[in-house]
Amino acid sequence: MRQLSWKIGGQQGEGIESTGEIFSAGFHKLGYFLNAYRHFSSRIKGGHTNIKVRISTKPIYTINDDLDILIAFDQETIDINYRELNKNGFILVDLKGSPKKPADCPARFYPIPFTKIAMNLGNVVMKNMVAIGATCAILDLQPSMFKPIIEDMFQHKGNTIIQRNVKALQEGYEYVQREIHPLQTIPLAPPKKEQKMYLTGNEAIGLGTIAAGCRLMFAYPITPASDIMEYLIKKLPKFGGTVIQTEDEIAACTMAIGANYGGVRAFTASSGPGLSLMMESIGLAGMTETPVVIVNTQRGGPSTGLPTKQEHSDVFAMIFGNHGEIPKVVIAPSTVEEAFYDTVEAFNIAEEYQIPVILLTDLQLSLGKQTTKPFKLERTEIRRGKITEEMEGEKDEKNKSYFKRYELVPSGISNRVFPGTRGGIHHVTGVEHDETGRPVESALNRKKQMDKRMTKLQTFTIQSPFVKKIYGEHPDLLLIGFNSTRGAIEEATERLISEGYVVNHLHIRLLHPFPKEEIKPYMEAAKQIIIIEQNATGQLKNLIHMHLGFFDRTFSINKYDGTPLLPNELFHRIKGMIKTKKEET
Amino acid sequence: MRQLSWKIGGQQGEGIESTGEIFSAGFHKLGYFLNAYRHFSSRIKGGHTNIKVRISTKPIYTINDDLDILIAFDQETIDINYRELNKNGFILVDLKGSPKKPADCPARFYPIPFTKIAMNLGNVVMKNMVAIGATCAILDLQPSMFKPIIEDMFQHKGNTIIQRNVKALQEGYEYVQREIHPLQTIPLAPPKKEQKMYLTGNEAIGLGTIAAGCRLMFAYPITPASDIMEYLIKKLPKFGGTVIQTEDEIAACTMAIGANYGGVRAFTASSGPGLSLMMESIGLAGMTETPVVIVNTQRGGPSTGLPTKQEHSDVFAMIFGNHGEIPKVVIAPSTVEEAFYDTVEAFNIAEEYQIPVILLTDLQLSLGKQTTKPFKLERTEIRRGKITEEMEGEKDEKNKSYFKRYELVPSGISNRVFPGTRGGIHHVTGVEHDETGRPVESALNRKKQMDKRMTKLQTFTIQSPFVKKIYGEHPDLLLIGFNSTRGAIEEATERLISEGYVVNHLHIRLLHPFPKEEIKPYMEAAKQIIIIEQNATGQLKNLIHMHLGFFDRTFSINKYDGTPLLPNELFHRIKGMIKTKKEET
Amino acid sequence: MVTFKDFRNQVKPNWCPGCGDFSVQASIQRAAANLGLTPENLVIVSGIGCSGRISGYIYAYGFHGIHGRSLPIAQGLKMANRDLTVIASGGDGDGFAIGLGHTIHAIRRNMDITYIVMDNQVYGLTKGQTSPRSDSGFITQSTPTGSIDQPISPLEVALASGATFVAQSFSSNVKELTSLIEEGIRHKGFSFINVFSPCVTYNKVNTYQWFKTHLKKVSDIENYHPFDRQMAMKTVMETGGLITGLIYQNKNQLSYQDLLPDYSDQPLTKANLHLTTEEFHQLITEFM
Amino acid sequence: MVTFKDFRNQVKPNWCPGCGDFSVQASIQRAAANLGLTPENLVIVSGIGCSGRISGYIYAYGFHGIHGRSLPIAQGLKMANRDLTVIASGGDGDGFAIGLGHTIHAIRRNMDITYIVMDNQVYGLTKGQTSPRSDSGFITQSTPTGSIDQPISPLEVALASGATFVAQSFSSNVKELTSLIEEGIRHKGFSFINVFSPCVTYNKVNTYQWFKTHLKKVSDIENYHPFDRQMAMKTVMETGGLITGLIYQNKNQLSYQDLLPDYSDQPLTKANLHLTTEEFHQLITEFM
Ligand SMILES: Cc1ncc(C[n+]2csc(CCOP(=O)(O)OP(=O)(O)O)c2C)c(N)n1
Ligand SMILES: Cc1ncc(C[n+]2csc(CCOP(=O)(O)OP(=O)(O)O)c2C)c(N)n1
Ligand code: SF4
Ligand code: SF4
Ligand SMILES: [Mg+2]
Ligand SMILES: [Mg+2]
Repeated sequence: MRQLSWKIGGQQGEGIESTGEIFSAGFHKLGYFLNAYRHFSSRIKGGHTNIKVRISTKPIYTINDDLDILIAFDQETIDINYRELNKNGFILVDLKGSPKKPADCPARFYPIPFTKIAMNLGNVVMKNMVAIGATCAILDLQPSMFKPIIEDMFQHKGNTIIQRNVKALQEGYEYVQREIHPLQTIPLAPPKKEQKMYLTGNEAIGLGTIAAGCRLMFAYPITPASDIMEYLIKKLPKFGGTVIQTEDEIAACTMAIGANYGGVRAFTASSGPGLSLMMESIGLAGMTETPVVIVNTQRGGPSTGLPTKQEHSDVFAMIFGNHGEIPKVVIAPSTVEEAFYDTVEAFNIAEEYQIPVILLTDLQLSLGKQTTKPFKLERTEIRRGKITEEMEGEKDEKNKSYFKRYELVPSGISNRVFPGTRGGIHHVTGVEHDETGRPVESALNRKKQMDKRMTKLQTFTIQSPFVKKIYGEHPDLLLIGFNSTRGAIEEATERLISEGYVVNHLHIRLLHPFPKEEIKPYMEAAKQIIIIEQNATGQLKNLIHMHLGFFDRTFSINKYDGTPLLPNELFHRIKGMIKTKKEET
Repeated sequence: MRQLSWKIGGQQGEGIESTGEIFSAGFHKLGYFLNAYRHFSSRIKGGHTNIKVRISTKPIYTINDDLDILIAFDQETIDINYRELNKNGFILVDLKGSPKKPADCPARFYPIPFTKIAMNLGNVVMKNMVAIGATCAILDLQPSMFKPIIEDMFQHKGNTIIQRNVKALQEGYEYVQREIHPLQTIPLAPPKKEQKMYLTGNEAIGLGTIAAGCRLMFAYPITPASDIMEYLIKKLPKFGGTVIQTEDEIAACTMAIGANYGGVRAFTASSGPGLSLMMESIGLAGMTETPVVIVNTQRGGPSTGLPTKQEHSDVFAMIFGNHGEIPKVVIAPSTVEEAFYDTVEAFNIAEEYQIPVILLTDLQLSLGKQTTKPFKLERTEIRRGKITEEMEGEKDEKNKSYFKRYELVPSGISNRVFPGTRGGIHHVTGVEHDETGRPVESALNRKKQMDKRMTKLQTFTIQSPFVKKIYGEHPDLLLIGFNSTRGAIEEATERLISEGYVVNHLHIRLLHPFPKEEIKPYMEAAKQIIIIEQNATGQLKNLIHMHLGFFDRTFSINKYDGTPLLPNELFHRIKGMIKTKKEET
Repeated sequence: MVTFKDFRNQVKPNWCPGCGDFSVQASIQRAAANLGLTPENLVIVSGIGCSGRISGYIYAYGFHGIHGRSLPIAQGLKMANRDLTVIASGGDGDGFAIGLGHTIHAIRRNMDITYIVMDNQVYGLTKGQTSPRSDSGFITQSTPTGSIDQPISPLEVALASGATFVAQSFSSNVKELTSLIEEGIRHKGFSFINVFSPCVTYNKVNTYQWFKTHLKKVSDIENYHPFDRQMAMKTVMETGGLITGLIYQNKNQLSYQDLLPDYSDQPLTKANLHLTTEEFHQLITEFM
Repeated sequence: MVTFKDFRNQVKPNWCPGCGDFSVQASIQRAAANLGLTPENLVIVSGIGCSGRISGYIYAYGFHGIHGRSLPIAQGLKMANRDLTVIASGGDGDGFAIGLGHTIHAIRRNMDITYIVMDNQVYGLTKGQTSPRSDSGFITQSTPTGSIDQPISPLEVALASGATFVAQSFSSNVKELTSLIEEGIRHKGFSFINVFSPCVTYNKVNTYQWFKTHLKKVSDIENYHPFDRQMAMKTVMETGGLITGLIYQNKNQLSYQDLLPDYSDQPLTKANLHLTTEEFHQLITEFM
């Protein structure tokens, strides 16, 4: 097999998450490409949780709909997940609790005494290792491949624990080999050997901030953003910086603004509710032309909504949520790799244009794990924009000068200067102001300063504001998406192409300012355009309508039930909508 | 003359505001139609301020560009305002400070010892009365017409003060009659006698809330919304209710939500910064289907911006500002009269649809004063929507039932029930929930509840979602605006028509859900469409593009310098843009 | 007769086994029964957090709001219907981090509601970050080398803010807690009750055992009487706040409802919304 | 030598004649001069209100933020550049209404900044509504029959929140105020200074004259020493907070900056942003 889909499920608190970690770490070390997604709920212990890991010999950007092996620690896991199983799939279920195979389940069904074996070895949590061992038997792999990972993971718990876990692994393996006859193994094709990283979008963002020279993060915990602060609090002190957990999101955002004003790259990260609270602060950053980067890891809304579920419903709020009008950039990466590089760019854009930049991800990208090419420091750069260093300050009492922080220059981008700099004294205010930052209410000044600010992004764009996969000049279909649906759209596209359709795919990275001129030709060329997004109102579709129209040719695929959009599902939904006849060949 | 434009200007704290009050009260009592707008700045004492009062024999919805009489207490007032004066206009300026007439000023220029006369009478503030008296002389009116108003206004200060003020009035009148020769008076045509009200938009909103049966207001002071709370704190206690000044806008909005949940009509009012802070709460109202009315009196943004200036830059933030997707209604009245009736409707819609409703006004409408037909209680109604009263509660321990507060009914609108009602127990949460309000994360339930909520407004509209003035079936021009530009657009339209253009005018009241189907035919019929709004990015234009396109025919007139858009100014800007030839007749 | 069973519902709490919040739930149910309340006249308003789930676990009206805003919602509700018994509740993050401003302003306003904080000195629901109540040195996901902020003292802050009812208890002591909740509900004004409610998953320092050895009852302190604000403050300072019982009560201060001029005696929610023609006329005449 | 004139600019304040804020401005300028600060190393961060305008009236870097958020901005700034002298400032509405949560959390965090509240017991800029500092019974636009909320006690709340430096002064007493600001700036940690700064336009009760007859200096209280937190609290309670001077100081508590592990000694703003290949390699190896 070139790819395998494996899932483990049970109750929250049973160690499902770390089992998924160990399992995928093993295949990562072997050199496979992985993609993992965790289904969990908003409670600490109890409640069904599962992790699905997809293993492949080539790059993948999404989990998929199918399942080859399901490890179930309880009946609930079977009932919730068995429909995903392939005909030849396996259910390995804990014997405890007398599990039953659903009547309409074609997969193979093997109750295995996971708990019993683990208990015999001294601790019930080791049933996880037993399950990994059992999986090895089915994949015809030596369980010893997990030994170094177990050693690494349990290092701090001492040798005995390590040995017991290795034992549990072995016994799971042996049990299957011994008890299941005939055992039809499903061996994986060998992987390509090359260096890879395996990490979540949030970890990539964390790495990106460090590479960008960011030294301060201010944040308030919230799912699914908290990981970023938890990662950075371990790393930033090594670079003299830190993470401050604030009293709320308003403090987080305004502190980040204060730090940026002080001359340090600083940011905050949150999710929907936190972003709603930051709207006033974002306006302040825009008005005072203070750079600030804000990460929004989208989750299910509205309100507290579905905190542990996937959604894309904050697009308009990110672009238009603050009162009044400011220049602002919204970037939406779609892979872990993009998350890293886009984070660095977010800091560059924020400083170059002296504006708030929102890095918009979604739960699937932020918490899901992906194999990716190793990030390259050389591919990043640090561009801080116009900063005035030490100057000849007017020292003479009569002639104290103010620095023209908001000088009316044609580009709209005036020089910044950091407090502490001689000759740079100026005033900063969220009130309309003149070139030195003094509050001024005159109509003339107002218009000039407003135009100045809005000019900054008049011609703004980024390198590849969208990712494109172009398969034809006049395609039957143009698929447009953003964020983590990329993998699903790519795979659906491939299947459509294999069925003879000509399909192009644009994945938007720059949501605002919207790259309308660049996108237009692709839309004009397409017979039918399907805009794919995980929200109910079609926010990207509305954005496209607003900038470009194409009302007659645009169709929407929306999903807003909290689960990720998967390749097969998407393929079938697209097929059901195709209006154009495919090109006869 | 059928109309007169009068302005008084000086330093803040000099009593300019109350002088404007008295002056317009006099003409209101005589039966004229008035419109007044105050230019002021964000400070308490000092800084130029002025009030412009337009007096007419027919209804008017805006001040205008011209000026007949300018009362100036200082040179600054002349310098700032003289360009507005008509050729035959008057400048009556305080002699004190040796005022100078600008070289290019064609108006008549009369220095008058306002201060001196007032000082002689014992108090410098009475220069205001002197000025009103002087105005009377020019208009050939008896100053005694102001006596009852002075009596009313200074009642609490005692008889002596009243008499002195009447004296000041008289002396101003006499001074002009005595000293100015020849005095070319400009007498006003007599008014139509009918009952009228003269009040600000904020006062109309305050009245509207009481008429709507609202009994609680929760608010945090902010310009230009504070008047609403200051009006209501004087009135609501008479109806058993009150206004609570909260610690911030988040508390204001969530308290209003709590009160509505409790079964009382309650609301909050604020401006841009406050609205930005309420975004999370608005999402809560949407998700929990709790009615709440929020008034946003727009002012100059972004951030603190221009707190005392006119702008329309919160349209998109009001429609799309909260994270996640909720049903919501945004209504924008354009006259004081509409402000009253729309406020009542806002409460009705909020309760009928169980949603947050935003009443969007602007500074000019909220603070400007307008003559209007007396409001009629009979024209209002109170519709509270589906409310379940007392029920047979399950009293048996085993069988305790939960009320299906979020029952999946086809309209999406389930029955509400207030705490305290027997048999109505249920749970309310901003987390996704089932029919009884229990938090549930399942994909199936999610989709159903999301659809339920979004269904509520699927076919929503209001009576006249826009005000229309239709002068032709295939007009050269269609002008579209919203909020307080209505008067300016109407007057510009009249002038264009008098020059032979065929012009229609739509003034949008329902900004969201946008009445696209209703508007479409009017847009299709027009050769050129000009969208007029006081912001920099063209928010209404973008909304129209998003819903309807018409990219080829839509043009924008934007103003964002903080001053109101005036009829002549608008007329000239429109003329400069007209692409279509006018119909030959 | 009502019993605590009347306040039970069929929902199984999703708290971790052993979580302190179970006993807080039970204590509210018992207190409500002891006071003879009926479920339909009781409303539990809660914030977001593990603790915030409590509004769904009691058979009564429940409003699970947004993080940190349970108090404004509860106050709005109380204003709407003064006849309801309103209990606001939530975690220490909810009430002392994001919601701290509301907490203090609610105390100042002194509406007749009862506020119960489930204080586990950590953020439970977001998986174990420091809270404003975490001890300095406390190690969490967000402070791997130990917290360096000074923890907030709920009792000191409540007293300093002019609270008219301040109590503290421990979720293991259901009896004390129940009776404090009863007293809080009976108190005519804002009742602030801080409850040490251990998080067995993320707080391995302030455990049941830890509290058992560190807490002292004010009733065991000689000459302590809870009507002396200065004594209360002094005792809280001296004990580092590790005391339980009724710390302070001021029975003389009128509640917000009672001070409000012309505030309807009847619940506002029962009011007739319609103006008479005369009332309306009077209102508009001002502008004519 | 620097003098207070070095901190003057050409901007004419738009405060009403007689406003208490003028003297606060002068005191900051004098204190800065007395300490030998240079304008470019001083930053005044302010909130929104009449008081908030102060950042534009002193020749130094100034940041006039949004209502209630001067402290988070100031703290972010201080983290960025520990060498700057950062003064946060604003009104009583700014710091005790909308910003109250931040005020207390800033106190807990104890960063080395100085916070000056211009307390006029009213909302000036929005034209005279009650503030959390208004006396009960105070009549304003928003409370025509008199405020019914209990006023907040800044000193009690600051002490209860664990402040390491608490002072209070009166804007008429420029000498005392100047020296308190100096001490506050010198204090290694968060310095909280509440200043009675009369609003001559909207507060006709708490006037200059009123304060003159009601305020007492702690230096005139026998045996008062400002290093005893309990004594400070007791005195504040007994005097209703109508005292001026240094109320409390704790010199032993380290500031946030000093407690923060591995926090760069150099201002972070001077740090090299670029990682070495090795540093980067080490970071990504974890995921390989
Ligand atoms: C505005 C906002 N910010 C952050 C969150 C995420 N969040 C949910 S609960 C919580 C804190 C939980 O701690 P606490 O209030 O002490 O309750 P506990 O879980 O410990 O009972 C946070 C930060 C949120 N829901 N809303
Ligand atoms: C979010 C927000 N809400 C409300 C306002 C309006 N506002 C400006 S200043 C102010 C309060 C002023 O009182 P205070 O802080 O005591 O300052 P003072 O003017 O008395 O010096 C308010 C409510 C605002 N600018 N921003
Ligand atoms: S995480 Fe802690 S607070 Fe949350 S339910 Fe578990 S024990 Fe209780
Ligand atoms: S209104 Fe009051 S606080 Fe504001 S400037 Fe005038 S006197 Fe000062
Ligand atoms: Mg907690
Ligand atoms: Mg004030």
